[in-house]
Amino acid sequence: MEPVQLLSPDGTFTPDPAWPLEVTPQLCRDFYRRMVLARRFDDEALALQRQGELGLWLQSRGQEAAQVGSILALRDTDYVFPSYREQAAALCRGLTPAELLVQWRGNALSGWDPARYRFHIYTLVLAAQLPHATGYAMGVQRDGTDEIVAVYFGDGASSEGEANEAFNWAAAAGVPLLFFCQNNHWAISTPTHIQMRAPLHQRARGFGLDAHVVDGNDVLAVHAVTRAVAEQIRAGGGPALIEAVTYRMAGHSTSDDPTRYRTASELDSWQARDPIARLESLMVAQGWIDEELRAQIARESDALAEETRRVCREFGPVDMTGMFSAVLAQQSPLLAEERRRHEALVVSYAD
Amino acid sequence: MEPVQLLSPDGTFTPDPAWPLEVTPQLCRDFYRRMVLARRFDDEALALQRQGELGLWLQSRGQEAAQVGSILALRDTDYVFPSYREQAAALCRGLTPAELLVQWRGNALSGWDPARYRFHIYTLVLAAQLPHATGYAMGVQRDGTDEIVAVYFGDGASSEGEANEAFNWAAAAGVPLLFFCQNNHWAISTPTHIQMRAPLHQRARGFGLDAHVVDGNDVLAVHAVTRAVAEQIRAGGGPALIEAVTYRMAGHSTSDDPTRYRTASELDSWQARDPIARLESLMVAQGWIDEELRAQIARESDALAEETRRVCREFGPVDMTGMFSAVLAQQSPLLAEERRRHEALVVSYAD
Amino acid sequence: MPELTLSKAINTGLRRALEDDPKVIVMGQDVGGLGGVFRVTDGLQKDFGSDRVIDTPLAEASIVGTAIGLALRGYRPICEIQFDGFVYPAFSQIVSQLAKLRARTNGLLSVPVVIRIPVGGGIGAVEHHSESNEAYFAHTAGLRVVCCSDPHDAHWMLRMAARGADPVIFYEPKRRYWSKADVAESADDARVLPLDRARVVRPGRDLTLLTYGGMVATCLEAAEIAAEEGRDLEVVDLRSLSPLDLDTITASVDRTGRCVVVHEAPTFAGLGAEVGSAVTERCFYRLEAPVLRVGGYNTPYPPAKVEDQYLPDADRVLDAVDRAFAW
Amino acid sequence: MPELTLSKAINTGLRRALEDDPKVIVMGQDVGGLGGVFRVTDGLQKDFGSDRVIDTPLAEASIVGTAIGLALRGYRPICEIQFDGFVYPAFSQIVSQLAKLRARTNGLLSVPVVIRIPVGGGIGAVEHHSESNEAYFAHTAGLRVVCCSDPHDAHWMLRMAARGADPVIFYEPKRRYWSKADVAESADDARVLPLDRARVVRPGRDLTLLTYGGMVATCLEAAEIAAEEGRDLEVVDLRSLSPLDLDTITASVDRTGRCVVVHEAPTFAGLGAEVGSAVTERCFYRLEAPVLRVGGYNTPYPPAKVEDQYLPDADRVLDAVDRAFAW
Ligand SMILES: Cc1ncc(C[n+]2csc(CCOP(=O)(O)OP(=O)(O)O)c2C)c(N)n1
Ligand SMILES: Cc1ncc(C[n+]2csc(CCOP(=O)(O)OP(=O)(O)O)c2C)c(N)n1
Ligand SMILES: [Mg+2]
Ligand SMILES: [Mg+2]
Repeated sequence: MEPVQLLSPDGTFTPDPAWPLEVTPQLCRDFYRRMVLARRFDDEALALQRQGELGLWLQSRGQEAAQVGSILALRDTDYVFPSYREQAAALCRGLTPAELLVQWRGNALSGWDPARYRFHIYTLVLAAQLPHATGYAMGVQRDGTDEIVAVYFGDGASSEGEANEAFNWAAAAGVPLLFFCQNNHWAISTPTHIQMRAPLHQRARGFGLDAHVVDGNDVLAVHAVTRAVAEQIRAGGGPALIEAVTYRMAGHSTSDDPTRYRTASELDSWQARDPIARLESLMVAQGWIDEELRAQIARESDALAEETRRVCREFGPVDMTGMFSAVLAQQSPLLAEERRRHEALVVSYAD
Repeated sequence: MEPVQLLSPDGTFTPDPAWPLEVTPQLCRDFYRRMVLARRFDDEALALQRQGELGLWLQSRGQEAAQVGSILALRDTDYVFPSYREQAAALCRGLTPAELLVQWRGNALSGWDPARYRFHIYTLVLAAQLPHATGYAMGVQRDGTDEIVAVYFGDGASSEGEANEAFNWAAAAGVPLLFFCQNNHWAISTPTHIQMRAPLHQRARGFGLDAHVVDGNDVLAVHAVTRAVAEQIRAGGGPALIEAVTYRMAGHSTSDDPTRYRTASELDSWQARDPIARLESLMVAQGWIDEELRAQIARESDALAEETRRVCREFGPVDMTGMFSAVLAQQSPLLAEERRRHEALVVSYAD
Repeated sequence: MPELTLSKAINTGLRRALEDDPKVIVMGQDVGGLGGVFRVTDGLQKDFGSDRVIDTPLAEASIVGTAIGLALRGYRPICEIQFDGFVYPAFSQIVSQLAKLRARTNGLLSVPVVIRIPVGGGIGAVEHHSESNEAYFAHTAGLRVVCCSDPHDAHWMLRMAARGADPVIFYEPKRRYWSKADVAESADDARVLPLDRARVVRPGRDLTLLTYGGMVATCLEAAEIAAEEGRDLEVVDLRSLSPLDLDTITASVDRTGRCVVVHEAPTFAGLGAEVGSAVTERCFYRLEAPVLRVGGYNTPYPPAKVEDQYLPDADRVLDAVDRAFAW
Repeated sequence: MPELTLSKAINTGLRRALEDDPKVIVMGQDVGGLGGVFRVTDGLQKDFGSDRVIDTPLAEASIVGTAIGLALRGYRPICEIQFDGFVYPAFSQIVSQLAKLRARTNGLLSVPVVIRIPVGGGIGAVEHHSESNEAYFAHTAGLRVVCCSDPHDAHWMLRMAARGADPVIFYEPKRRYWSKADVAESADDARVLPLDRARVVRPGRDLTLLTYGGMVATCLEAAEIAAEEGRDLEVVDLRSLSPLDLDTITASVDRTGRCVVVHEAPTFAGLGAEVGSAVTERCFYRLEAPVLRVGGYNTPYPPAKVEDQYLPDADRVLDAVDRAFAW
């Protein structure tokens, strides 16, 4: 099965009657702007990590189309479980740079109030969020609303038992859940052929999920497919999986050295399929982008970059105190005692 | 996909060119004899449990064709990982009644030396043996022999993460492994439609396994399919899965009360598809069974039953002492101390 | 309430929880039509429907994982793990997700999931069906770990667990499922204690037996025997294994000066080790002997015919009591 | 051998194990081309091939599960779990299968699987990457649980683990991966101790600090500071967490009369609880103060910027030492 593609790497648009999409200048501008902003944010965060301001950063470079195209196909009220690399999606939901950085700064274990954005905190234990999403969708099912739930994960995570339990459970229970896999070809240094023999969308169909594969660097295709699949789930069609074939253009994280395991030519070939450049080609060809738009997006990017640097510098000091009272709803005597002792120690150091 | 069937419930044989099998009187007599013996053993064990001689018993009634047909399609040198209900298969490998009962008597945690029979001990944690089998097959692969590995499990166990990890891992690693699922329609009180939406053989293909579904109450079909699939694995064709559609004619275990969750008519309909009666119909029609054979098998059954009762009565007393030295290769000081204390207590009670 | 078995007392507790709060969900393997392998959920699916009493697929990680998801959606799942030895596939969900979500979000999220686990041996079961694994969860910050020992407590502890804001590992000593006792009618009854409180079940002056679950009855039996020999043992049912109610515990040991901890689990790095260390820290000058531990031996759980030798019984408890007095 | 970092010492140990025994297999996520996220397996796949140094799929339960299968086939797998917090999906395979197979078969089967786990905090990592979970495995009968603290020990302990008949949980304190020291050339070197032996790393008269892994250096630092104040602390590196070498431990405490246990893990039901209880049982009349415990606080591991407050440091150790002397 070939990935659904509406926009070729050189920017030619070919409609597909199976996946209708009204491609307006406005739609493209919106996607373009969001992808450019996401990349700028990503670059800025990378720079901050290199300057020692963040402990770690996991880039989404290359995966902007997969994230932006998919999350904009959901309603704002649809609850989303991200993995840990979904900055581009998160920005679309309105999360702030501060919220996205604080965890990687090392100041907190998570960054935002999920209820506010209907965007769950990041889950770093691979695949653990898939059963959560399944359970959440069981709740939606019981509530009888027309919300759906979406969960993001990677090709590597799909090898975990919990991922496959979730595929199976969601299918058996018929919950309104969209599994969205960004197959970026790598799990740290491990290529997908070590993870699996058959492609994930094939496996998903085996579980009885409706499954599709899409060119993950083609924001129009991602959007068209996700929109159609999401509406089908919303209409009671049962859970589905979308595999977006994309590429992690950066290292796994700022601790990684991808030159140890992948070739420059592989990276080059994917640079040529850059999701942002591809959409831009279409927009240029169609005359949907001009200097004014570019300048406006550049200004927005600069502002976002500046905000990102500023909030990062402004993070205050943190201490243990909050932890003691966040373990249980009611602090235990042991924790109260530890807290007292901790505070006494802090005071004694100050002396 | 319809299950492969060579022998209809009324005993009519219809060859299938895709699954060639030379159906000789000898072959049928062998299958018949083994299935009858297995059922007699099962009945006897059940009776022993009812008499309080065994703590628990899990019957294989109804699943004799699936087990006998499959294990006889393997070579004796092929290593087998059973689940916990594979008495019929075990007897084919030469395990003794004593070995099969001792664990359920409560005298030991496992019953036999796996190396001797190339039949692993029972695994009671559902699906845990699937990764073991996968790893064992990785070893075979590295040793470069022409052995294959087979692993038995149930429909319920297929929902566990570890089962699915094993399907995926085995497929990706291309190991010589046969997954053999006895889909007996129930996991205790849970019917398969609660476990899964799509049938297991479809799921298996999704993982890139070669997969087949067979009428598990048709010993000829089970044998033909398993033999062909096993030889294909042996020839380097990669791992495969066979789903044998069968029925657990008894309760889950002697602790279970199946009337709480399934209808008498369901049981009746499966009684009509009894694997032993079905083969017998063919043999009767073909004139492959006569009074002499019946009498001989009856004598063998009686002897097996008698041995079963006898060995069960002969199990000696057991004590803790063995446990202390079996925990680690070299007994720790703590265990040595506990053992001393235990022995002193036993002595003090004797006083 | 009339006399109820422990199993029925929990069943009734679940029923009340389902009635009291429409968000309560009971889920697990075979909890529906079958009513669970110990019949603890008997009749609930019939009365509350299969949307609220859910027969799940056979996947423990996802039982806990989907329960977390349901809790995030505002539900209050009470999961059953069929046997103690089958909770391990869910270990990652329990220790990395369930236990931590509150702390990870600085208190923003609560995931009030209750995990019921029939625990321990003494019923002649096959392997993996008699495990005592409370120490793993007690060592995990963010969980409440409780263990009931009689019908009354079982009923009320369950109802409290089902209303609290924290995840609870709720242990049910399976060998006591069929023991009967009176269960208080109302939450106002003086016998209804908070979930995190230990309870003196037998007052005594000479030595404190600290125990829980299936061993409470064993310790009471030992205390009766000791009484005949003129030793007055106090028996404390810990009830809450994490957090521990050290006030009640140390009050007792400060009075008696001697202490033996009794549980079914292997002693090495077991809960008794924590109790021993904590009591010693707090009652150092009062102790006439070290806190002694009586537990299952440090081996895997043995075959059924051997479990009577493996599990602590009154004799083993009294042997430790003797040693404590002889110190 | 020249001075090696802890990471390189283990790397060399793995290399020797692979050379010495053709049945040894190294397996785990990213252990091949990448050489592991901490480079501990650097270069091994290049030299021993991908049949013996295996990049596995991302599935911890199956890493351990297939290793068990390989061991049943006669291989000796040494698995790497990428970070401490990711061992939990393999928990069932470890505690119900790996730990028990010998006992379940009455000694017939051995499954000599080594599971290497980079452990603990102090490297500024994100959540789940700094866990100290040794108590779970120490409480599990049938496993050897060891923790190295310096390059020499790391090298030789690994080689012994790779030759033994038992499953071994092999902890590597990740914050010490880059610390350097001399590694003995041969197994005959007097510094090469059996796997189950504790080691006095600093003799002292006044109080015993019992510790392991990343905290050994911390305790040595505390001992240096205490020495300036005229207190002579003995530091014992436990090395083997299960079984414990109580002979070495009690010999020390019997001499000093005071004892503090230090580890990174939360104290509640942690390994320090076992050590405290066991030491108290054996040295009751010698103890001038209760065994005190210093550990991580009983919360989930905090964010990186807070870990210095969470983890025991020399000050926290010395605070406990002061309390022990003031008792
Ligand atoms: C259970 C678990 N095992 C191991 C890890 C370590 N780890 C973090 S990311 C990663 C690779 C994940 O690859 P993939 O799922 O493809 O996502 P990607 O990073 O490519 O977005 C690994 C092995 C983890 N976080 N969780
Ligand atoms: C991990 C685990 N969870 C739960 C159980 C309890 N249990 C034992 S058998 C069984 C049903 C198994 O059904 P299936 O796999 O279809 O095999 P069958 O008994 O039908 O042969 C259950 C739930 C178990 N043994 N292991
Ligand atoms: Mg990936
Ligand atoms: Mg079944």
